[in-house]
Amino acid sequence: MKFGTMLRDIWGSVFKKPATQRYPFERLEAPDQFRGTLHWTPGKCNGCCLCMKDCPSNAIELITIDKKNKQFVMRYHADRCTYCAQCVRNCRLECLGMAHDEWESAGLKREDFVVNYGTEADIATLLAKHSPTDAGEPTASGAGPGGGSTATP
Amino acid sequence: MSTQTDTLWGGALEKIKLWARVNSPWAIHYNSGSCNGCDIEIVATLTPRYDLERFGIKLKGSPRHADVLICTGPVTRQSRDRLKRIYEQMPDPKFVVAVGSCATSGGAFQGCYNVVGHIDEVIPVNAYIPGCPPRPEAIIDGVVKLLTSLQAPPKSEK
Amino acid sequence: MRALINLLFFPGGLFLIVLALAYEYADRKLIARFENRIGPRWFQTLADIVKLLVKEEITPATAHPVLFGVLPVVAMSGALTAALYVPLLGFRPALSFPGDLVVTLYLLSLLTMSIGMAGWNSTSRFTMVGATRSLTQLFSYEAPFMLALLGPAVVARSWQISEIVATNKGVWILLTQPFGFLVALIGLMGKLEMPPFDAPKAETEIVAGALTEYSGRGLGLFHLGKEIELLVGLTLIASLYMGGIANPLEFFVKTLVLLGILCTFHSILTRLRIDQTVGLWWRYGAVVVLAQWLVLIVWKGIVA
Amino acid sequence: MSTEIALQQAEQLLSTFAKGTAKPEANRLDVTIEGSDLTAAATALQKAHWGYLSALTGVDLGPEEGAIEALYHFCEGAAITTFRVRIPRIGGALPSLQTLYPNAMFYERELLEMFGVTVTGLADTSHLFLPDGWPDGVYPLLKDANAQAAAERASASEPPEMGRQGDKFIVPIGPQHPALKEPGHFEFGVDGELVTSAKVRLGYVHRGIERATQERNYVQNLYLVERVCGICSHSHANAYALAVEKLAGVQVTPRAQAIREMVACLERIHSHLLWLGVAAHEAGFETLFMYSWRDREVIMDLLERWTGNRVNYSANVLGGVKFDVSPEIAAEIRKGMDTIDERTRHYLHVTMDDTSFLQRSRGIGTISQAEADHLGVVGPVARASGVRRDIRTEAPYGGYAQFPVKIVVDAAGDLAARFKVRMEEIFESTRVIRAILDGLPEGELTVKMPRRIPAGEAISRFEAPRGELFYYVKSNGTDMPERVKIRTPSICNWISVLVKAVGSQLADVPPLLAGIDPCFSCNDRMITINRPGRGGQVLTWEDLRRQAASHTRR
Repeated sequence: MKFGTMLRDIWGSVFKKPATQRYPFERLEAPDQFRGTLHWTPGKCNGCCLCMKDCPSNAIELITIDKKNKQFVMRYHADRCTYCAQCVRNCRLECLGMAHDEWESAGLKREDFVVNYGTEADIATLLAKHSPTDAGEPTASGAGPGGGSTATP
Repeated sequence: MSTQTDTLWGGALEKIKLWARVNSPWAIHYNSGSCNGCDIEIVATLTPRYDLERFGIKLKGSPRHADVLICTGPVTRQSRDRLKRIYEQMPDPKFVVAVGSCATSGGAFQGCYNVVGHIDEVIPVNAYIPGCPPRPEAIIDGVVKLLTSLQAPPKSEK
Repeated sequence: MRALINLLFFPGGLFLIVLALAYEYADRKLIARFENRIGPRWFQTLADIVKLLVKEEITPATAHPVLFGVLPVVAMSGALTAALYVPLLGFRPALSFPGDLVVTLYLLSLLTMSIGMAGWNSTSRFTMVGATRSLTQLFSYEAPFMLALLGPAVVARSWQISEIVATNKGVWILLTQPFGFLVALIGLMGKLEMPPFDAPKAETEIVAGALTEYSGRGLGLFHLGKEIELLVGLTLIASLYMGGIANPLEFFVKTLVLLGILCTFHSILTRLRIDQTVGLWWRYGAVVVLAQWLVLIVWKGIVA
Repeated sequence: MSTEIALQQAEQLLSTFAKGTAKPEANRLDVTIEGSDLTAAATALQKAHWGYLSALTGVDLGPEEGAIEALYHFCEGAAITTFRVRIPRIGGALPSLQTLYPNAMFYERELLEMFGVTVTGLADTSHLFLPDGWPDGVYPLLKDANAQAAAERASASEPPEMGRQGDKFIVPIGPQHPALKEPGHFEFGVDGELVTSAKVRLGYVHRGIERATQERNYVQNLYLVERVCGICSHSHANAYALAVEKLAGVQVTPRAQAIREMVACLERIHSHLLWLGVAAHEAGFETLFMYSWRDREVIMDLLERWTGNRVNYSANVLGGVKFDVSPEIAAEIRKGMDTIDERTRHYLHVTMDDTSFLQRSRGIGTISQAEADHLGVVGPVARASGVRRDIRTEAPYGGYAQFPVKIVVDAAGDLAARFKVRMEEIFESTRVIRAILDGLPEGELTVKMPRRIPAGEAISRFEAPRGELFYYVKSNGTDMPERVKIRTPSICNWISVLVKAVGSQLADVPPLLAGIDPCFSCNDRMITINRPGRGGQVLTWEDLRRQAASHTRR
């Protein structure tokens, strides 16, 4: 008969600091390796679409504005993304990267998760082409200024 | 005069109600077809490292006791009815949080024949937490965002 | 008028509720610290209760609606009434008469009976199993618990709480009747369905037991009733076994120490199956208390 | 028994039935058998105690061939004997092996649902994976089946729940369980507190992954199968990668193999600690749950720092691994292992010595060695019953040849023994991790993989934390597989719960369920969410209600 094998644990804990992290009051950084939101840098991309091809969840759409001048817009569906980083591996031109510090991506609207990456002009062209009421087309899309910006979801 | 006090009382009562609601969100968790990844992270948020009880969140067994329905995974055909039923069994006011990429959009399971789709094709969702799976911190962040949004309008109805 | 004040504010009603919530908070916080986490905020229990009281109440179609609504009130009022007979905070009980100890114990059982009936009335299979378990457990711990609490009464030759306390003034009966004390304390845990005696509401087996179908107000009242019962039980044991309660300070020290012991038991033990609970009480609890009674009576007969 | 001898023996045993034999790999024997000889052939193996039925794969050869091939995989150590049985595509029938191998019941019901093969002698032919109301005559794994359209037609309504069956009271536990096919909805008939019957319904989390793999390319599938189960994500991805690499004839570098093994070991530790917590929670020991999960965070932190995600590590790519071991991370892992060792020793003490805990685990759900062998259970459940079944030692794959593990067995066979086996496997895993860190081979991380995989078929067996994981991959030369068969470990172990639950206390059922660790993070959830609906109740509880009403009237 033996009882209370955890007695020392519990009373010890009373006099120790709790193991609890105080998030969200104190933000702790995710490790550098962490696979967070995907980012795309325009300019280098040659439109090979390998990222799109191997994406297990259709999270990436590479929309060609002008193939010759290497003008593309990448539409990224953060809500579909499985954060596996296969696209990052596939991209030989290193246009893609996953931000290790962007993981607080919760939102109240699903539309907010769709982000357009690209130069401002390209995004504007794209939006002009498609009617803004297009399904899944967020108003927040072109929000970020300049290339490679995120509309933080 | 009396109407004025009435509204004053009513306003105070509303405030108290809202305060209690925001500070005591009891949750129920339903997995409608997830891979388990999000589920273990949800359970992890209850454990000492993250401790959701700091926000008054308790995981309850019965939908009758719960205010927040935490859903994971895409909705499979077999569990669609169950999900709806659980949602209906919850007393008002109730909120739904979809955790994980599959729950918000179908994720990697889009197009599987036995998957109906994401959670908000079946029941209304109040907050989405993408990630595969989201870190426990991200889940806390999502819940806090939901609670904050409840506080934002003075009178929140559903 | 005085009675009304007694009932509504002090020591009944409002005051009692606030104190009960504070004790629940202490309970939850201590458990959280035992588990190495921060635990709830100080107003958590209040928020829980207020939220439950303002939430929608769903009555199952198969349940008797009146019974469904009345049972929580009965449970709650039983606990509230019981509180009038015990020396809360060390003050003289609001009501007192010869034999009030027995009445208090029965009033405390009212809660469990209501829960059992509520479970039966809800007619869901989980509430049904929960109700059966609640009542089975009631029948197993009730007798030993009662016998244990009557131990000090035998010594004092009175059934009146204030009388017992006065007679045994300054004497810590837990030293002379350690088994009775232990049985009473563990009996209180059984009464409150605290782990390891939480088989009637074992979440992993039967969801929330008898109260599975309750939402909102009903659940809130049952919940509150339970917290008050915890308070009353602690006061009762402290005053009978720990040399009475003379002032608020003594009250807090003694009851909180008892609460600490309860929480420790709660944290280091695994849930008992219902058959193990029954076995424990009848095989050990009852026998130990009865043996102690025998010794007491013989000793009393020889000495006095 | 060495692999060659075992295969020779099997060949001998089956010589009378074999219409043709082949040896696709050193450890495999393919025997072509007529459907009518199936029972006799299986009996021959069974009588000689040659292995156990590991999996049953159905392969549709297409409308042109007009045939379905049913592959019965029997495993003995590293040796695999496969019965190839050809049956017509429409109206095909096979005899059931249920009486010989109790587990066959699940496999055969799957064959029935997915391919429309009639299995004669099967006791229960109700839906196991597909939703209730699935249209008749649509079999999702047939190549020309339009499963999507059929699914749209499926009236996904659950059957009314049974409240009472005669005098029995039905307590449901379920309905969901998160892995590919492992969700279970259990119905336990109880008499008072005693369980008198048990029934399982899977399929609440059936998503159709096997079909989906045929519509995605090999790379996408790697991530899809990783999401079969979030707890053994690495096991699934690794097992799949092993099979595909075998098909492509690619040899992964020793360094990549060692890293894979390390991730697998970390996963095993995290899974076992998780299980410890959940099992403790099921038994009602909240403190142990909280503490074991607190210490599990050590592993989760390591995994997140190293791989970039806490659960779906995505460590594998086809042909290697994604990341290397840096000296910093190696030092951290070593430190973490020390903590884990120390804490696990404490938990072993708690689970093995605490009377209050033992009274809920000792002597509960005891499976004898013979019974375990017969039921075909795998993983820690089998090892806790003294069955030496561990793919890592029987058929070392990947890095396990270079960094071997020792098998952990216990003879007791009860719940307590399963605790012991799992705790001791944690020690074994930390030891192996240290050994790998000490002797990490040099080399590249990845090898070039072709996008199109040469035609052929491959089997890979992998010891996941829960037991043997079985992958069968068939390729047709394109960049999409023709057939991927996944047999998860839990499906082998369900049967033990069904058998053991009957006659035990209702309160012992959750720990019993937990005992097999059915991808468990959510088993408590799976119980809690399951509340009878009001609608169903009114119907099924009619007589009970009447009884209750008359009771109060009196």
